[in-house]
Amino acid sequence: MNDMRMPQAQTGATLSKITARSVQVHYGDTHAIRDVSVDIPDRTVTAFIGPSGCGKSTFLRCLNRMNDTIATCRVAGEIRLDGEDIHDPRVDPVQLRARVGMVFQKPNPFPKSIRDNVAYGPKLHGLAASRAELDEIVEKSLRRAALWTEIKDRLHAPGTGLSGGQQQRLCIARAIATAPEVLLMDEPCSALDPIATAQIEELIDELREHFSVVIVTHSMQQAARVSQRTAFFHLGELVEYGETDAIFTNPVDPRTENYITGRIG
Amino acid sequence: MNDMRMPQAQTGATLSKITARSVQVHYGDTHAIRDVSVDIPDRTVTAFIGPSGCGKSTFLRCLNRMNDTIATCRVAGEIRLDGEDIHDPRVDPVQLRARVGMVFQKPNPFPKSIRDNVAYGPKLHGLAASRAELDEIVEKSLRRAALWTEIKDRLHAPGTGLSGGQQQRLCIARAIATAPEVLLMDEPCSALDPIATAQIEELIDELREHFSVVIVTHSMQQAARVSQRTAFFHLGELVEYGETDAIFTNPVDPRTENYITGRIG
Amino acid sequence: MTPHPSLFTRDPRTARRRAAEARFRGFGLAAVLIGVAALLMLLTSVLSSGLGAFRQTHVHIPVALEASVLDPAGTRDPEVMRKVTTLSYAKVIEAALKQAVADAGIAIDGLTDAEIAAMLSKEAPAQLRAKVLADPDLVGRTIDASLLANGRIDGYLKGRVTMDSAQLDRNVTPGQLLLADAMVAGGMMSKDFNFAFLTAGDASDLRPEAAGLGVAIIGSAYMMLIVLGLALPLGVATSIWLEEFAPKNRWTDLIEVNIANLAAVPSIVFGVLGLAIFINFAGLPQSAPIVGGLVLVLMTLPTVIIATRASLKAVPQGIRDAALGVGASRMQAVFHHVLPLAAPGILTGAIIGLAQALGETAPLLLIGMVAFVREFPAAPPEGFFDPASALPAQIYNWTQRSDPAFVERASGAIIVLLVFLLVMNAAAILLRRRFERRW
Amino acid sequence: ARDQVQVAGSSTVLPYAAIVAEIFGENTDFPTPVIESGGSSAGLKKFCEGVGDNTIDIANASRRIKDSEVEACASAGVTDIIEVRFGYDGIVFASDINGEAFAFTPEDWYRALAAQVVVDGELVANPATTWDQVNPDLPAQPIMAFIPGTKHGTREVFDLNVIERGCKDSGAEEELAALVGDDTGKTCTALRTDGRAVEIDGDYTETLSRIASDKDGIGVFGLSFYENNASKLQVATMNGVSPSTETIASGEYPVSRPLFFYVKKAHIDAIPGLKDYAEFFVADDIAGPGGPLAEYGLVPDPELARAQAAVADEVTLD
Amino acid sequence: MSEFWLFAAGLALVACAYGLGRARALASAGGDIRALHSLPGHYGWAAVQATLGAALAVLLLARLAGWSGPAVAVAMGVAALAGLGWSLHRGTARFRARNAVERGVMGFLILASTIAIATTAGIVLSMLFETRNFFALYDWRDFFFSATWAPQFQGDSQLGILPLLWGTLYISLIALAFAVPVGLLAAIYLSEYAGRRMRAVVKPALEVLAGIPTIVYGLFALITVGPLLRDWFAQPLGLGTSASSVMTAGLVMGVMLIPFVSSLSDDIISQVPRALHDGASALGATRSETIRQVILPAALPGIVGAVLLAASRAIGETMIVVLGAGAAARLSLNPFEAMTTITVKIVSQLTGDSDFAAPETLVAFALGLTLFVITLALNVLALVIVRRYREQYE
Ligand SMILES: Nc1ncnc2c1ncn2[C@@H]1O[C@H](COP(=O)(O)OP(=O)(O)OP(=O)(O)O)[C@@H](O)[C@H]1O
Ligand SMILES: Nc1ncnc2c1ncn2[C@@H]1O[C@H](COP(=O)(O)OP(=O)(O)OP(=O)(O)O)[C@@H](O)[C@H]1O
Ligand SMILES: [Mg+2]
Ligand SMILES: [Mg+2]
Ligand SMILES: O=P([O-])([O-])[O-]
Repeated sequence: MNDMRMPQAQTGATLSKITARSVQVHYGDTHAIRDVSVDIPDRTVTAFIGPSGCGKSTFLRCLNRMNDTIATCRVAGEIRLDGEDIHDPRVDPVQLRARVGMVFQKPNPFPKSIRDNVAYGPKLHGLAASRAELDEIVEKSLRRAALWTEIKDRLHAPGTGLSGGQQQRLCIARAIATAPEVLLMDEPCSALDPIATAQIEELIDELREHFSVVIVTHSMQQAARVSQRTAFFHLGELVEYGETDAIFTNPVDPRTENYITGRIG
Repeated sequence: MNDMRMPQAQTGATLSKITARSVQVHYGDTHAIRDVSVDIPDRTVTAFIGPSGCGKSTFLRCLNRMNDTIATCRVAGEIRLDGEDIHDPRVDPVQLRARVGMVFQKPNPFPKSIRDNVAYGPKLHGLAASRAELDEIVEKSLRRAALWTEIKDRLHAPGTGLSGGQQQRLCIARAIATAPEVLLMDEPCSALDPIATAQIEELIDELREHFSVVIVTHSMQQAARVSQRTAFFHLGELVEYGETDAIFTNPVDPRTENYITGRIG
Repeated sequence: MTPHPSLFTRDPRTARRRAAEARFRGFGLAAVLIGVAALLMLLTSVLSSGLGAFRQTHVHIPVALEASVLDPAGTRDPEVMRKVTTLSYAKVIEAALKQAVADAGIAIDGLTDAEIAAMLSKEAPAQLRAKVLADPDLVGRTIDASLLANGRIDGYLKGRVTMDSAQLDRNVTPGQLLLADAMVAGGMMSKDFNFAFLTAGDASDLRPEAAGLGVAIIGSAYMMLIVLGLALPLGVATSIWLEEFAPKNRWTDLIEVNIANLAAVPSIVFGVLGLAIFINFAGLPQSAPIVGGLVLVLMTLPTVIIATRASLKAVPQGIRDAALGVGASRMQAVFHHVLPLAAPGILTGAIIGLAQALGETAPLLLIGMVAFVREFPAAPPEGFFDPASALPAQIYNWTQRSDPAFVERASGAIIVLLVFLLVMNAAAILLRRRFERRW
Repeated sequence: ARDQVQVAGSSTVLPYAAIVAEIFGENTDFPTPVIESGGSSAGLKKFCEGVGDNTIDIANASRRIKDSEVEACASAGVTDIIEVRFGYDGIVFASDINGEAFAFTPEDWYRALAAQVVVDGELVANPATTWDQVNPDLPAQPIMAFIPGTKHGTREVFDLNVIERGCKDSGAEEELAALVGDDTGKTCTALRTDGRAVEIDGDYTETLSRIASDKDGIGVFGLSFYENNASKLQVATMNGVSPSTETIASGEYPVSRPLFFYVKKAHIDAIPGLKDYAEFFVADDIAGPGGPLAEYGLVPDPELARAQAAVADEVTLD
Repeated sequence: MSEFWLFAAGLALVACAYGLGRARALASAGGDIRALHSLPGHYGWAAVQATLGAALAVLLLARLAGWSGPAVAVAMGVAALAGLGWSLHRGTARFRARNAVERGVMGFLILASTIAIATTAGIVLSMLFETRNFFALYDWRDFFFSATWAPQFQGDSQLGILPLLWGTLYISLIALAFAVPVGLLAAIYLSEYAGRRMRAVVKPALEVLAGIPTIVYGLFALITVGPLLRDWFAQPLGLGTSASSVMTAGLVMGVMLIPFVSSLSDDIISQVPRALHDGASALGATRSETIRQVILPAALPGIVGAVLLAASRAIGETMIVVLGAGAAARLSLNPFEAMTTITVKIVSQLTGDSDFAAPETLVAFALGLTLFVITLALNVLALVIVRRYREQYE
């Protein structure tokens, strides 16, 4: 029931970038994700929706193995990136995370300057040959995250001294600066005003040309605007997954319908 | 221009709960709030809107002197609660904060159990005469914050192990448990799904019967739904302040109009 | 778009970074191992040379307590019998030992009476005297006494003294060693657990076999009570004020630097200060645990303060904000939320500070606690003002003694000190583990 | 009021004082006195802190009290001081038991350790590296001397009775006088700093450990210390005399120092047992030949009777 | 025994005060704690404070006036009761008990802080006076600029601080060069890599290193490390034949200092919020990169504190230096030569055999004061550097 595999044909031209099979996640005794199988296509924006606490963040964190860092968290099941099992012992989570970037639900800038926050990833992966190139990457990332104009005079001010929404955009800039193939974004616009939200949505759309984006959002409108595919989670289960239009106009599962129409939460 | 005082008559039956006069806030060299004067009526929901980084949180934190804790932050101007200057040396900020509660933009639960998080305030202020009474307050607060059903079996689990939205609601529960006269809420629904948001909005409406609520929000719809008065901030200035209906249907300042219609951010 | 490299093959850069990671981790492990290896090495050397101190050679012989010698007045009144000195008891014991040796049919060529008598410790008469004075009715009877053997004989049984070294040694002869062998064979001499090492007072160079740590243990315990009771609260209070309440200005900077600098003041200077303030100015007595404790408090304060401040600094601001936001006062925010989170660091400061205080000798040198003390201090609080020694002072003292038997005892004392330290810190270590739980 | 005698001072005197205190405590109704070590100077300083319960009653010293110290005492109100000399401490030279035997003269030590020596009428840095270069009769063993550091009073005795004497005996003093003028004393006692004369700031046990880790070393010890460790050390003769309580008492063996204790007269009435302890200390049974102190290695004072009289009559320094 | 009973009576009175203060407040509020300004416990503590405060004030007064004896105890008792009575009088529901208690606690915090200042003042004063005496007897230029340290009993000593200063810096530097990397790496390993169980065992174990008496380290240096370094390094390299050396003392001291760096740093590193970790790992940083580039900078002030503490111990240590590096004051670059430190000479001159008014003894105070000033300068420097760094990063 939680199985939402896609026959290759169904996804059209795009291939599955990530395939998850019977993923189970436990936090100690809490069963947070129950047997979720899902295929996330390449060059597509996939939205995860569902009531608060249903396991969206947890599942998202499975995709780049960020749950490894939580001691009580146990993940079972199979997740493949480009067909390769990410839990294979040969896989280096570092390499995986370089390819699958992430923006966290709570903005977590480093206690460094704004510039250093953004430059950190590119430096790590040797993406800039020179200082000038690095500066360019920093500027470009900040521009794309719609933060540049606000902070271009304070590049050396600490990133922790920004407003909530600014921190959120800083974290987006930091994530895209490393040019990941898949970008996982956990409510990236929750602290943003409509204009900034629109700019980030534009960015997401732009990213889709080359990359996959998975976005968790509570805004049905946002999901409808930016995503091609939508997954609806409820109480740790993946209830429905399909083309965004279909989900919003013609949900199969009554729970999906109830959620979309605002009847369950 | 930033002066948005209300002649008493204009507010109808309600009195000004909080009056701010020429408030200026600096963070080091950054001038974050420029000469803001505003009257916040009693038993009303006031919404602060404005683009990210415009100073909403900063101004909100002025109202219960939370900015005292930031070393670089300097606040000038006069703020009165029930006509009493909150910066008067005779004023105990502790008492002030007991009367003016706050929900922060970033959820910050204590690293304690969920129950202890909510029970902390009531214990502090001696609101419960017995353990049973305390348990009652905890349950009631969690119910009102729409969290009870989800976590009633995990009351002794750590509050930091909750999902983003759950943490946010926990912080709301914690704040209302002390029954403050004024409740400052900094984007309290940013991580919540529509249902949970509706429940919190209901709560806010309920609170309005006895208390004042000031809410920062990025959602124009939310502002329109829950608030009676709306203030629009831009680049540290208070651009426009008035009845919510008026602001949304008939803004005076072109910047307000541009923001509401999605043209500036 | 270029096809993505497989996750299963490491790209060269990641491989390099992984190697760096492995190296770094290796360095970390190596560092831990270096520390642990050094500890094991030190512990082995201390244990191997010190465990012997916990066993002591005793001579078990029947002793006839001549009434005519021990209670010439015949009153059986301890007050009167006190007049009889250890010299008389020594004679009684000598006779008993000679008798016992003869009875056992042991005959060693060329062994003089004096040499036979010297098989026993000079403490033995005192032991017997104490026993008789405690129970005067023993006089006139023959009792089975267990008497301390001389330190060299004890050393022989422990392998420190050999026939060869006895040849050269002025204090023992090979004949005595042969007698010791015979007595061991005859069941008259054996090594037993050395309770006296933990309970007796110090002894002079003439009787190393009788030296014990009782007074030093009590002295150290008293001082640690004072240090724990004062340094921890004062240190934590100072840190809280500086970190949470004090305005951040020149003055507080000055105080901060000052405290850090106090840590660098050689410990003996605290002794100079203690002598000047506590003894000469305040008129407290010499050699007393109260003065030692207070000096150590001053010496430990900086350690506790530095550790506590560092930990308080590391508590995220959000916690304080959250508490203030529900109407807690700053004081309440600190005591309810910040302190518990900083507790591990505070406890580490306490552990290290106490370790330092427990092991420090130099300041005690100037306030009279590096001393020969045999009388036990009274129970607290009066006992805080009585002369006492301290474990590190005793160790320092014993390492300077000329009799080689003290080498073993000094190492034994170090073992006791370490056990003392572990017992004292156990609570802090356990508590720290609890607080270390990450939520 | 305090009911326990408190003593502080010389670490050389400490073992003797401890032996006395132990027997005193055992056989009298007084509590065992508390004996601090820490050095003669430190002890005298405490002694001169003043009169009263929280000051000490007796200072042990391995040297005579100096005039400046008497003055300091007086200015703090400590005026009546009873001086008691109860014996001597012999200073011996000893090396590893399994090494070569040595027969020294002060001259050998001077030639081996002087910083500068006169060679062909010129002052040059001491070139000697082995003992046989100093004196052909000595073994060809590298020079490595563990001498007391400048904190120890023993060093003063060593400087005066060995080095300066050697300087005189060898005739170097006159040669030096010709070269450097009046300042011969200082040039005589300046010791080499190239690592062959190792100063020991610790105590005799440290010297013993150093010899254990460097078998070529020759160390300076107190007689009692040597006697307790005779199975590890062999002692060298000085001027052909082997050190023993007898040869030192007779003055044949040249290197020794007197041992004193000083009693605060003002305390005698206030502190129970103070006078008894002092009398007990110098009693023939204790400090005389054959007594426990001599057994431990003290060289009994030939004029012990004078000490006994001084205590009995409470004779103070003038 | 009477002292004991007095103490017990005091405790009982305090307990009473707490109970009465609390009860009085509750009674005035009709048993409803909501009607109170503060929590009932605050009223109790306020009463305790008033009681104790009155008694201690009397004690202080008596001390200053030089009175003693049972009269003082009685006066204290009376004052305590008066204090209690007054606090009960004012302790009604409207009384701001929490504020009063917090003022009291704050007073205690400030008082505690002044102890550190008073100690410093005491140390400086106790050394200043004797230092002045020293410089009256000995030329300060010779003290500060002479390269010879050679005290003599006959007087006429050369007391130049330079060789001692050099030895102090050299030995401390070697000790820190060993202890800081080892301690820091150990801290990182324990907090980031090691399992809970390993950490629970190893951390206290390493702390034992701080508790081993320094004489053990000294003997370890003298008997084991010294000859080892001489036979394996100094002699083959032609750097001398001395078993005591700066290197020996430095390394052994380094071992002792490991826990100072490791335990304190470990606590600070563990306190860095998890979110920072996650932020870096999500960018594809390895653990070591996260630690070096994000965690360590965030934990830096605490780590600097730990290192300063270790440095302080290194500077203040005697026994290891005496046994490991010897007592010879020498200016040399060769780490395999014997040298000594200021602290060692402070101890030896202070406990030595020269007359206590002689420059040879008084020099200890001048050495102490100089060392104090130098370490003060080092601490100021450290503070300035940390501030600069923090400005950049926060
Ligand atoms: N602690 C601080 N130190 C320095 N500057 C700060 C600090 N906090 C906020 N600022 C700056 O002050 C301005 C106002 O910030 P504020 O947090 O009030 O914005 P906001 O309106 O709440 O924005 P958002 O909707 O993004 O939360 C911003 O430019 C921000 O960068
Ligand atoms: N670290 C943790 N320890 C224990 N339980 C956790 C932890 N993190 C999340 N959970 C629980 O797992 C469930 C799923 O949490 P998750 O964070 O995935 O929810 P979410 O869908 O992201 O919700 P939200 O929209 O509120 O962020 C919740 O019930 C939550 O309480
Ligand atoms: Mg989430
Ligand atoms: Mg904000
Ligand atoms: O401790 P001394 O004074 O005898 O060297």
